[in-house]
Formats: sequence, C-alpha cells, structure tokens
Amino acid sequence: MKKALAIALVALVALSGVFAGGAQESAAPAASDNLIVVGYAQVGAESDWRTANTQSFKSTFTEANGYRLIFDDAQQKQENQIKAIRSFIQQDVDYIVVAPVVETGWETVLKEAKDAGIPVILSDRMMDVSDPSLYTCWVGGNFIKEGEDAGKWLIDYLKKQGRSNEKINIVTLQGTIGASAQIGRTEGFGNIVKTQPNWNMLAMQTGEFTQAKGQEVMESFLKSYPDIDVVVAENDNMAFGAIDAIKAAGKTCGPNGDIIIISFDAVAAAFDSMIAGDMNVSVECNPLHGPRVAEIIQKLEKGETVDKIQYVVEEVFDTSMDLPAVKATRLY
Amino acid sequence: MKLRRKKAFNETTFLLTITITLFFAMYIAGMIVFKNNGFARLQVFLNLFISNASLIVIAAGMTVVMITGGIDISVGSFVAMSCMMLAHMMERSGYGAIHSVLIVLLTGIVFGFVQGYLVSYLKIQPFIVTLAGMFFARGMTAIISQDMISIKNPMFLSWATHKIYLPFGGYTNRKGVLVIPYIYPTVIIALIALVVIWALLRYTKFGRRIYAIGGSETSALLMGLNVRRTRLFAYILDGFLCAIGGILFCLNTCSGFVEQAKGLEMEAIAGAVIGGTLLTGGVGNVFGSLFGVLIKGTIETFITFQGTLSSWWTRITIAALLAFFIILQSLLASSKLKKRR
Amino acid sequence: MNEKLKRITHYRLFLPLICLALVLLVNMIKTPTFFHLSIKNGVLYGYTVDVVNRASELVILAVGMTLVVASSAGTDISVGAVMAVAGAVCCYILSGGAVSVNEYHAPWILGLLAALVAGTVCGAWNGFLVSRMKIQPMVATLILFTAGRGIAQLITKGQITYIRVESFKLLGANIPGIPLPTPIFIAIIVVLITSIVLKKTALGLYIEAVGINPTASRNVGIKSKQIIFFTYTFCGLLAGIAGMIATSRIYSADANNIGLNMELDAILAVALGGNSLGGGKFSISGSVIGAYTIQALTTTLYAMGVSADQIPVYKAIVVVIIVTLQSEEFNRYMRKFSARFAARKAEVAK
Amino acid sequence: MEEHQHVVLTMRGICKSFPGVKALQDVDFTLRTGEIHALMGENGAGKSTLIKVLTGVYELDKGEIRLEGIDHPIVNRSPEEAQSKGISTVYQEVNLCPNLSVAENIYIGREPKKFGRIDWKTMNRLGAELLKSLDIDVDVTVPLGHYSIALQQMVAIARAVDMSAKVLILDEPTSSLDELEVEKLFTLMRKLKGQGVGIIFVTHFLEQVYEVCDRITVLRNGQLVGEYPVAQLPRLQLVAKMMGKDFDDLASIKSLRKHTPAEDVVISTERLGHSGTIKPFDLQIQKGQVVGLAGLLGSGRSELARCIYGTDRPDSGKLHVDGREFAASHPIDSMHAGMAYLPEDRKNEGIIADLSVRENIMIALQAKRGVFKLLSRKEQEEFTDKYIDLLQIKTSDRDAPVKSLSGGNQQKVILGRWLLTEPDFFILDEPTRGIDVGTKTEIQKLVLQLADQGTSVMFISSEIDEMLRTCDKMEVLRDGAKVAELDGDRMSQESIMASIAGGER
Repeated sequence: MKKALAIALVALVALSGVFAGGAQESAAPAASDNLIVVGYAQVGAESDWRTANTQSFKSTFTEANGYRLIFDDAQQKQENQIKAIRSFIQQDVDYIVVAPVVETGWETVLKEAKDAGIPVILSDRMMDVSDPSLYTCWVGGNFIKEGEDAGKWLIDYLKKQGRSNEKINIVTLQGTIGASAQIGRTEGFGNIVKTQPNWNMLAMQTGEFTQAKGQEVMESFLKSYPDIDVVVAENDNMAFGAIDAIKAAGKTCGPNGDIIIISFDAVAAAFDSMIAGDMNVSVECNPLHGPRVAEIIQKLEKGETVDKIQYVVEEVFDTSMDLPAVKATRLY
Repeated sequence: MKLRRKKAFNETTFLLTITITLFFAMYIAGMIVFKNNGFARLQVFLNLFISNASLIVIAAGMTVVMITGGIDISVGSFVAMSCMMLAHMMERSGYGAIHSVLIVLLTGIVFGFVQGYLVSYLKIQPFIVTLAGMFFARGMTAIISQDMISIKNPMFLSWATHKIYLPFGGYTNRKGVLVIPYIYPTVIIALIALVVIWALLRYTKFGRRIYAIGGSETSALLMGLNVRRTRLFAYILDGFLCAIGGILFCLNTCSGFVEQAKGLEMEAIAGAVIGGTLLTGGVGNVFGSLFGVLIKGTIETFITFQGTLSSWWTRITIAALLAFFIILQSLLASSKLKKRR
Repeated sequence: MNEKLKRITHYRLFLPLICLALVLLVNMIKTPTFFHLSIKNGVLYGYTVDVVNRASELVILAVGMTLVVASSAGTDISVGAVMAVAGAVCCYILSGGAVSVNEYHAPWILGLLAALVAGTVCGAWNGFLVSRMKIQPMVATLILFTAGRGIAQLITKGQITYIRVESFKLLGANIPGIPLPTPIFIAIIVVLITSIVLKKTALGLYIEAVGINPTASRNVGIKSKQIIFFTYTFCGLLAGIAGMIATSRIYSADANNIGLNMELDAILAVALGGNSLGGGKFSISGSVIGAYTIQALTTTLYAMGVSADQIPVYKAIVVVIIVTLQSEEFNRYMRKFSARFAARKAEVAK
Repeated sequence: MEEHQHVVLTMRGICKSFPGVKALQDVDFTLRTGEIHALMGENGAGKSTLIKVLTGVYELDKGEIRLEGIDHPIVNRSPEEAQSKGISTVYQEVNLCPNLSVAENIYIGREPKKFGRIDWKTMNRLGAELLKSLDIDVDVTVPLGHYSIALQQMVAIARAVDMSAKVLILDEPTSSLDELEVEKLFTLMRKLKGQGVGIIFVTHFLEQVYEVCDRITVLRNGQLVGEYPVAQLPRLQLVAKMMGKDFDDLASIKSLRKHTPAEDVVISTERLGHSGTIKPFDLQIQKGQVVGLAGLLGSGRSELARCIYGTDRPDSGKLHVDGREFAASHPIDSMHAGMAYLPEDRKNEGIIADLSVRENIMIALQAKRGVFKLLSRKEQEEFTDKYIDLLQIKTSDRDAPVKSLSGGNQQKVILGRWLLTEPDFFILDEPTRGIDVGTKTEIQKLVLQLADQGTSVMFISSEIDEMLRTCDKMEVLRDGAKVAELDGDRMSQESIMASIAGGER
C-alpha cells in the first residue's frame, strides 16, 4: 500500500517537473514585451507539404522578427483545433492563424474569438461559415485553379503530342474524401474534362493521400481498365504509389511511357520523380504561407484593411523545364 | 463498527482518490507554471468542460458497458454517424432541428439494442460486436454522404452558440475587450447526464445488476438476476448516451464528415481506465471517468499553452499517464492478493 | 463420437472457407477477369495475385494475433502502431536522420535487424505488462497503441523518410526473376515456420493450456508467464516484419499511415478464422484464411468501384453474419427451430 | 409431526439428456414441508442435474414439477423464475458477487426501496440484523470479496434463508465450512425446518446426513433408486444403494497395508514458514511413507503443501529433498525433483477444461520433458489408454474434452497425469472431495499401492477416518502450527480430534 502511494507521489512530482521544465522557456510574461503573439493551429504533420508549411511559419514568426509563435498541432482532428483556438483566446494572443482540418463547423469557436476581439486568419483551407466576418482573411492556394491548371496542361500536352482528337482514358486517385484539396482539385480538373468530349473519366477512387493506398487502388484500376492513358493523382504521394503499380504491371509511365502522370503539390520528391522520367507534371501547391501571413499582420497592425481572399503564387512544373535548376531554388 | 470499516481498505476509493488528486495537482501545477499565460483563468477550466462535453457523456456510457465486463469500440464511429445524420437531415433533407435530434437519439437506442442483442443473447464477444459496429457506423457515414456538410440550421446554430455567462471571473484582455466566463448548454447537458447515470447506477435495481453481472456473471444468474436483459439494457443505455454524446459533439463542431471523431473510442476507454474502471468488469464509477477525461483535457491544455511541442507529445504523455495508472491498478490488485493469502 | 468430434474440428475451418469461397464467387460474377492470370515482364499478374500479395502483412499479423489471443484471451491492439515504429526505426538508421536518401547510410541488414528488434522490444513491453503486471491485454496494449505512432513520429521528426534505393524495395515488390511478389513468400515462410514449430514442439499445447487455465498450467509445470510473454514478444516481432514489408512497399517511413487500422483487421481475421477470442484452442490456418478473406473482400469492393470509405459497412455485415453463424447460442436456437420444424413435418406426414 | 406434514414439491418422470448422455431418466422426487431431505448419489448420479432442472438453470426434456399452491405443472426457465416461486439455492461454490457489498449480495434483486430508489441505509441495517441473527458479525458495507470463503458461504445461506423460501436447496454447502460453522448451519437448518421450510440437502458426508436429515432419496446413474426415512436406512445399506453393489467395508482397507519402514528420508523441512499462514514447521517424510495432514480448513495444511511443492514460495526455513537443500522457483523445479501435486481446487487449479483427456494426462510429463521434446502421438495415446484402463476413467473417447467428464473421472484424469510422471513424492490435497464413495475407495487403495512401490505420499483430507485408513503418520495442524505428530497406535480419531480442538494431546 505504502509502496503504491510512494510511487504515485514520485510520479506526480516527476510529472509536474516535466511540465515545469518544459515550460520555462515559453513562460515569459505575455504583456511585458512588445512581441506580437500569434497562435497557429496547424493540422498535423501528416505529409511533406505540411511539414514545409509548419517550417515556414516557425521560421517567419521568430522573436528576432518581433513575434512569439504559439504553435499547436491538431493531429488531424478538428476537435483538437477547436480546443487550441479556445486556448489561444485565453492566452491573449494578438492573432490567431488556423489551417483548418476541415472546412465546416467553425461557427461557435470563431464567434468566441470574435467576441474576444482577436482577428482570425485562415491558411491553406477555407472555412464554410454563415457569417464571413468571423474571419479576417484567407491565405492559400487555389485548389480549383490547381485542378484547372492541370487540365489545361493536359490539353496543351496532348496538342503537342498530336493526340488532341484521340480518345483519352483518365483515372483519378482522389485525396481523402471531403478534404478541401480533394474537393477543389476534383472540381477544377472536372471543369476541364467537361469541355473535352474526347476525354473519358473511367474511374475515381480515393487513395486517401497515401502512397500505399494510391498503389493499391492503382493496381485495381490497371486490372479493371487495360487502356489507361492518364492518371491524375491528387497529391504526389499517391502518384508515387501509382507509378510503382504501373511499373509492376509491366507498363511504363512518364514523358516516354504509356501513361501520363499528373500530380499535385510538387514536393522535392516529385522533382526527383520527374527528373527520373516517371512523372509528367506536378502542379505546385505552395506551402510557404508564413511570410504572406506576416505581411497581412503587419498591415493589420497599421490599421489597414486587407483583401479577404489572398492566393499564394503557384506554378506548374513539368518535364519540359530544367528541373534540376528549378529544384535547387526550392525551399521544400 | 466504524473502526472496522476503516480497516477494510477499499482500493476502488483509493484509485478514485488518486485520480482526483492527480487532476487537481496537475491543474495547480499548470496554474503555477503558466501563471503569466492566463492558465489560472476560470475560462480555461470551463473550456475543459466545453471541449470535452461529449466525451464526458460517452465515457460515462463506456463506463457502464465496462462495468458489465464489456467494451464498446464503436463510439467514435457512431458519433461521426450522428453528426453526419444531423447535418444531412437538417441541410439536405429539410428536417427540423428537433426532429433530427430525436431521430439521432432513436438511432442510438436501436444501435445499442442491436449491439446489445448480439452481445447478450447471441453471446458474441463485445469486442467483436462493437468492432463490427465501428465499421458499420463509419461506413454508413460515408454512405449517407461523402461530403463535408456544414450545419447552418438557425435553430441548431442558436443552440450551439448560446453562451451562458457566469456572473464572476471576468477579465479584460490585451485588446481591451471584457471577457466574461461562459459555458454552453452542452456542458449542462453533459453534467446532468452524468448525475443521472450516477444515480441510476447507485440507486436503481438495474444499476446494481450491472455491477453484479460484471462482478460474476454466473453468480448473478444463479442469484436470479436476468443477466441477458440487464446486459442488453446496459448496451441500450450506452447507445443512448453515445447518441447524446454525438449530438453534443455536433453542437461543438456543427458539421458532418466521414473522418470525424476518429479514435474517440480510445479516448473514452482511456478516460474510464484512468478514472478507475476495470476492464474485467464490476468496478467503476462515472465520476472517476469524468476526472479521467478532465486529466486528458488538462494534458492537452498544457501542450497548447506550452506552444512549441509537437503533436506526438500529446500521444506520448497520455500513454505515459495511462501506463502509470494501469500499473498502479495492477500493483494494488497484487498487494491485495498478497494480503489475502 | 470420434467422428462427430472430427466433424466439429472440420467445422471450425468450414465456415471461414465457405466465406472465402462466397467472396470469390461474387467476384467471379461481378468481375469476370478476376481469376485471369497472365505473365507480364516475367511476373505473374492478376487480381488474385494482388489479393494474396496485399494480404501478406495481415496474414503475418494474424498469426501473431492468434497466439496472443489463444494464450491470454486478449488482443494486442498495438500491432499497427508497432509496424509504424519498426518502419521508422529502420528508415532512421538507413537514412541517418535525413528526410530522403538515395543510398544507404548504414548497411541494409542493420536497418532490417533494428526494425525487427524494435518490434520485438515493443512486443516484450506488452508481454511484460500482461504477464508480469497482470494487466488486461487490451488495456496494456492500449498504451503502445496510443504512444506508438507518437514514438514513430518522434523518430522521424514528423517527416516521411524516404529510402530511394532499389534494393530496399525488394521486400515489398518483386525480386527480379521471381514471378511472385516477395511479401507472399515472407507470409508463407512465417506461417510455415510458425506451424512447424507449433506442430513439432509442445508450444501449441502449452499456449492452449495457458489460455484455458493458467493456474492449472502452472501446477503442471508450464511457465504460464513465460508463454504469455513469449506470444506477445513473438507478435511484436511479426508486427516488425509486417512493418518492414509495408515500409518497403512505399520505400519510406510514414508514421501516420503504416499499419493504420491493421490491428482491427488482424483481430477480425482471427475471429473470422473460427478462433474464440476467449483464448484456448486455436487454429493458425483459420486465421490465415480469415486474413485472405478480408483482403479478398477489400479488393473485390475496390474492383466493384465501391468507395473506400463505404467498405467498412460491408465488412461489418460480413463479420456479424459470420460470428452469428459461429455463435453457439445461435446454433442452439437453430437446432431447436429445426427440431420443431421436423416435428411439424412429421405431423403433417402423418 | 408426520401428520401435519404435507407435500410442497413433487417432481414426476423427470428426463434430461445432454448430447451423448442421459443425465436423468424418469426420476421422481417428493419434498414435504418441514423436512430435511438428503439427496444422495455417486458422482454422475444426476443430483446436480436434478437440482439445476428444478432451479431453471437447465430446461427439462420431459416430466412435470408441481409446487404447493400452484395448480398446474410449473416450468422454471431461469433461476429468477424459480426464486420468484420460492425455490432458492445455495451452491457448493459461492455464487455471489465479490465486488458488491455484503448487504447488497443478500438483497440484490429485491432491494428495499424508498421514493423509488434503493434505500441503502435500510438495506445495510437489515443485512446487519439478519447476519447477527445467524451469529455473524461483519461490516455489511464492505465488498464481499474481502472476506473468507466460509463467511461468503454463510452470507449465501443467509440470502437464501431470507428469501422466505418454501423450498431451500443446499447443494454441498458444507465443503468449505469448518466444524463450528457446520454446526451453526445445522442449527439454522433445524430452525427453518421448524418453520415449515422444505430443505433439500446434498452432501457427501454420511455423518451429516444421519445427524440432520429426515429422509433420503438415492439416485444412481440418472435413475431413482428409492426414497427412505433415515431411521430405516443404515449407513452400510445407504452406501450399497448408492453404489448399486455390495462393497468391501472401507475399514478393511487398512489391513491390506503392509508397511515396511524405510530409513531414507525423502522430504524434510526445517522451520519452513510462510508469513500469515504457516509458522515454522518441521516435517520428515520417509520413502514409501504416507503422511497425513489433519486440521481444520485454514489451519495451514493446504498452504504447507503448496509451499513444499513450490506453488507458493516459503518465506523462511529450509526444504530438503533427498537430503539436498531445495528451493523451487516454479512448480517445474519441484517436478524435476520428483514431486507431484494434486491441488485442492480441481476446477480452477487441476483440470484444463477444454483440452482432451489425452492432453490433460500427458501434459505434466510433457512439461517435464521440455517444450522441444514433444511426445509422439503414439506415445501419447499409449499412455492415455493405459491410465484410462488402470484408473477406469469413464470417458467416451480419449480425445473427448475433459470438461465433459464427471468430477470423479476428472480427478482420476489428474491422478493419471501425475502417475505418468512417476513421482517419488506425491502430494494429494483433498483427492476425494466431491467424489462418490466408490471412487474414494479406489483412490485410497491407489495411495497404499503407491506407498508399497516406494512412493512417498502426503495426504490431506477433511475426513479423518479416511486418513486413519491410509496414513502411517499424521501431522496435526492448528493455526498454521504443528500441534501433534501421531503415528502407530497413537493415531486414533480421539487423539486427532483432541489435538485439533486443542486439548491436552
């Protein structure tokens, strides 16, 4: 009995010690300096893109630049983000930046932020709220445009190849159903498909943004549809899986292969894949939102108004470019 | 008489005491460490309840099932299904808020009944039944709709955003805005549900039978208790509480989508275990589970306040805490065995 | 009586087999090409190969899970997370901490061994909690279930770590010149070795005895704790192997996704194989059939174009049907019902 | 008295069969008010089945049950239903919930209520009063699991009594009670009898039957042998009826024993102790000697056996095996040292229920050989058949699960298991508990046979005459300490009883 009690006490002391130790650096008083406090509610660390995004914020909002960043990582759960925002309000932050896990369901907590007078800036994904005044502005890529860019690139590419009038069979590896990127990219690419009567969308199936699932679904596609011309993978990871599946099936892909691979995000690994000649194109989804958000905050600090919707610059990279040179200039 | 009662050491109360002490110790430690960041504010404490209202109710349901010696791992999926049903009914099918809520409650009862029937009458292991339930509910969510649906039903939103202000503990923040502590109706519903379940377990025949069948099923049967029906009702109650939890969850998030509430079942189980409920059955208390959930919430709050830790630390800390409690329970149990020898 | 008993033992495998056959039958009707096999680039190619290939990790996990269930009447819900840990450890060692490498930073075999050791250590931790600390298996493994992916992320610093070396992909793909993917062979080897060990030694008997009555087993000289500890450690090792296959398939450590929800499928496979989750008597072959059934079902639904999100509904329905058919209570009802039916028929005949 | 007795319960033509077994065939049973009616029979005679049919645990196949005051045959589908009709039962194994408080265990299912909620105060008060009336003084708010098995059994009886039953079934309630408690129970039974309750009493102790019962119904092999007033059925006849044959008087066994004293000591303990249960204990067992441990339940006799075998680890003192110091960290060590141990609790510590008879028999030898040296199938079958034959184990098949056997046959399987390991020292803890008279005799004979072959035996039993017949030497324990060591002519019922009771000797 006594032993158990002793253990309990020791653990308790140790536990509080951990928190005390861990908190020392960040426990500087919030009001006694002139740093701008920014709370960033990040989605998680689920992909390369996401880590680059986090890194961009962490390197922009430094004390040297006049900020203190309170970073929270929601492990892909909306309820965790809601908790984080509530906690930011209590910590008296000056600005809240949210990269929402999902678009829906933010009414309550944004109202709380508004009531406390804290401006909310959205990053990456949009929020679907009935009252747009609940957030100040949104910064991110235009997923629909990304999808359309991909479609337009395909039109050009086919034209160059002289296949404009051929029947083109397409399969899509969708992202996690319901994610903004999935919705936007599916819609954007779909818009272009509608204009091209010779394009035939054979199938769409989710690969949940992961390489393993992308590979598994692609295997299944290859068996059901022997004559696929184009694979649209809604992120690079799924494209890698699809490429492996295609190769395993004894087919080839890339600029010199049987199947055209269109991908999104353009992470470093995608450049490698294009350089290796496996992937045709990757539409950039720029994760470097940090500097842009900092700009907005500076404007707001001066009392200026800002545009409600702010797109980051996004490019299309394909194998016709000098990819090694481009890759050298990229930060992620 | 009094003296003897003292002598008969009750490990259940002891575990509960530790849980509660730990919670307060952690909380006070937090207030000291983060005293400049506003941790000591009343609202931070209230946020624990606001953010975990649904989990409190679901953990109570889990506790009931665990006392019977069972488990329900379908709760997370069921919450997702409830949210999707609410969102779909209100936004796509034109049902009113009240109707939608009632339908979800009914679904909870039916879901609990089916699971309970399979467990109690067909004697299939609870883990397997609720595993199937988990798959089923998650898949049904996707079948109802694969979209993300925002709830914009005015009545539902008015419930969700209706703040109940407390008359004390207000402060002015850096923006010069007076922030008055508040809670949402969800908190009140959760606490009422908790008290009702507590009373049900303590003061009704049904409640005592749940403990009896968890303590020893054969004995309960031979003592003339209807084991099957009791177990069935326990699962129905659990289903009903999950439906309430689902509605509370939806009031917090106001949306429905497939991926919602993933892993909630493990949080509920962790809450119950930290709160002193034994998976072997027969021992448990819904208030213990409440504190289990609050401890989990406090850790999460710590990590947000700390502001630089990555997400995996939440998982690792909760796991460490879980390990601590589990090992403590086991040490207690073995010391008790030794004493009896 | 002997015959009757034999029939019952056959019955154990009968249902899982019927189930597998049913799934395959649906395939035959829905997707006529399902059983087509062809050779492309010297590699056997077809849906069935995919099913068998994709099921490999599950088969391996199911073997470990069967033993865990049999010896301790509990389930190890941490296997998916352990897979992620094993993958992370391996990639960390091979990459030397970098995010993406094109050549090994350490010998390949070292990474593999480290992954297996990591899996074994995780299993041993679970085994320690269950056998020494007498903690209910589900609760004990809940700890690693919660922490596992966190630890994996800690190792990879939250990044997906790529090992872009051809030889690293061999475990998860085809070895040149061999017509079937490597995972199939690994799964077969694991099943074979386990079965042979169980058959040629008294281990199987010990595991069953411990699962049925640990105290009595101790009294007859079986070290129950050691047996339980062993099954968990072994299960961890197998999770490590499965983790290596999954990692090799995508030549990267993805802490969030490797082995995600695999623990549930593995438990399902054990149950589908006619094994009681209450411990005791077990059949490895049943679990293996169960694992293939689950994968066949998944592949079928992919082929039929059912959205991946909706697949769980069908899985759930299949599970409920199978466990209901296996349930003794249900069979009692059915016997009673058929007896009544026969009696009525006899009456009518009169 | 006989005149105003009337029938409270009749069972007519009861049939019940399980797959492969006809457990009850056309059994009649009559119970009158205010009588204690013993239900006797060997193991497998159908006593338990009859009771389970009556209490609704099993459904009966054929026959009718009538209860006084109900003008149609009743069918009990569950114990709940039986209870509601006034039939309550106390089982051999305590069937209460250890996690609930004592008071709750008494009142669960019929808790006193106030304003629609359970009135805990009243319940605790009533519970305490009820137990006090039975001379039991405990804190009723404490979980039942904190108390000893004997006390739990008394609580179970209190519960059954308080249900104001018309029919009270006591299914071997005395097996975990010491003599004082048994006496208490008998007083209680007589009191209830006076109140007009009909009591069905199942027991293996003949003495108890003659002490307290009015009437005896004997079953054999699922069939009714007959119903007799106690006065008209002498012991010997009763046993004969139960066995269905003339049998050699148990007392004559002793004469078969030709004791050859051997000098080599196999087991000796030197101040062996275990805190809380055994005070430092000295004991010497010679080759081929049968040593009995006598004492009341809880006197430390089983605990001593467990310490020697290594199931429990002694805290102090030394154990010597064949003259060498020996400390087992696990039973397997003791097995290698030549020991075998038949535990008291057959169900929980002896048999491995789902395994077959064959596996249950071979498992100890297998464990001794080690995991890598699996006995071949042929060897396994040979050994199994040998012991099925030798011990006359009644089983349909060597591969039938051992749980399908009757208690006595299960015990024989465990005996077979240990004989197969050819032990030098065999600890038998209550080998004859819950076993019919015939098997008891066989086991006693077996013990003597083993001793003649040079095996030393430690024999523990609650039945003193059983030990007197088999043992060369008796160690009497009280409160964990040795109070007497008796051998030869000094071994007698009186001397042992006196030692246990704490008299001069």
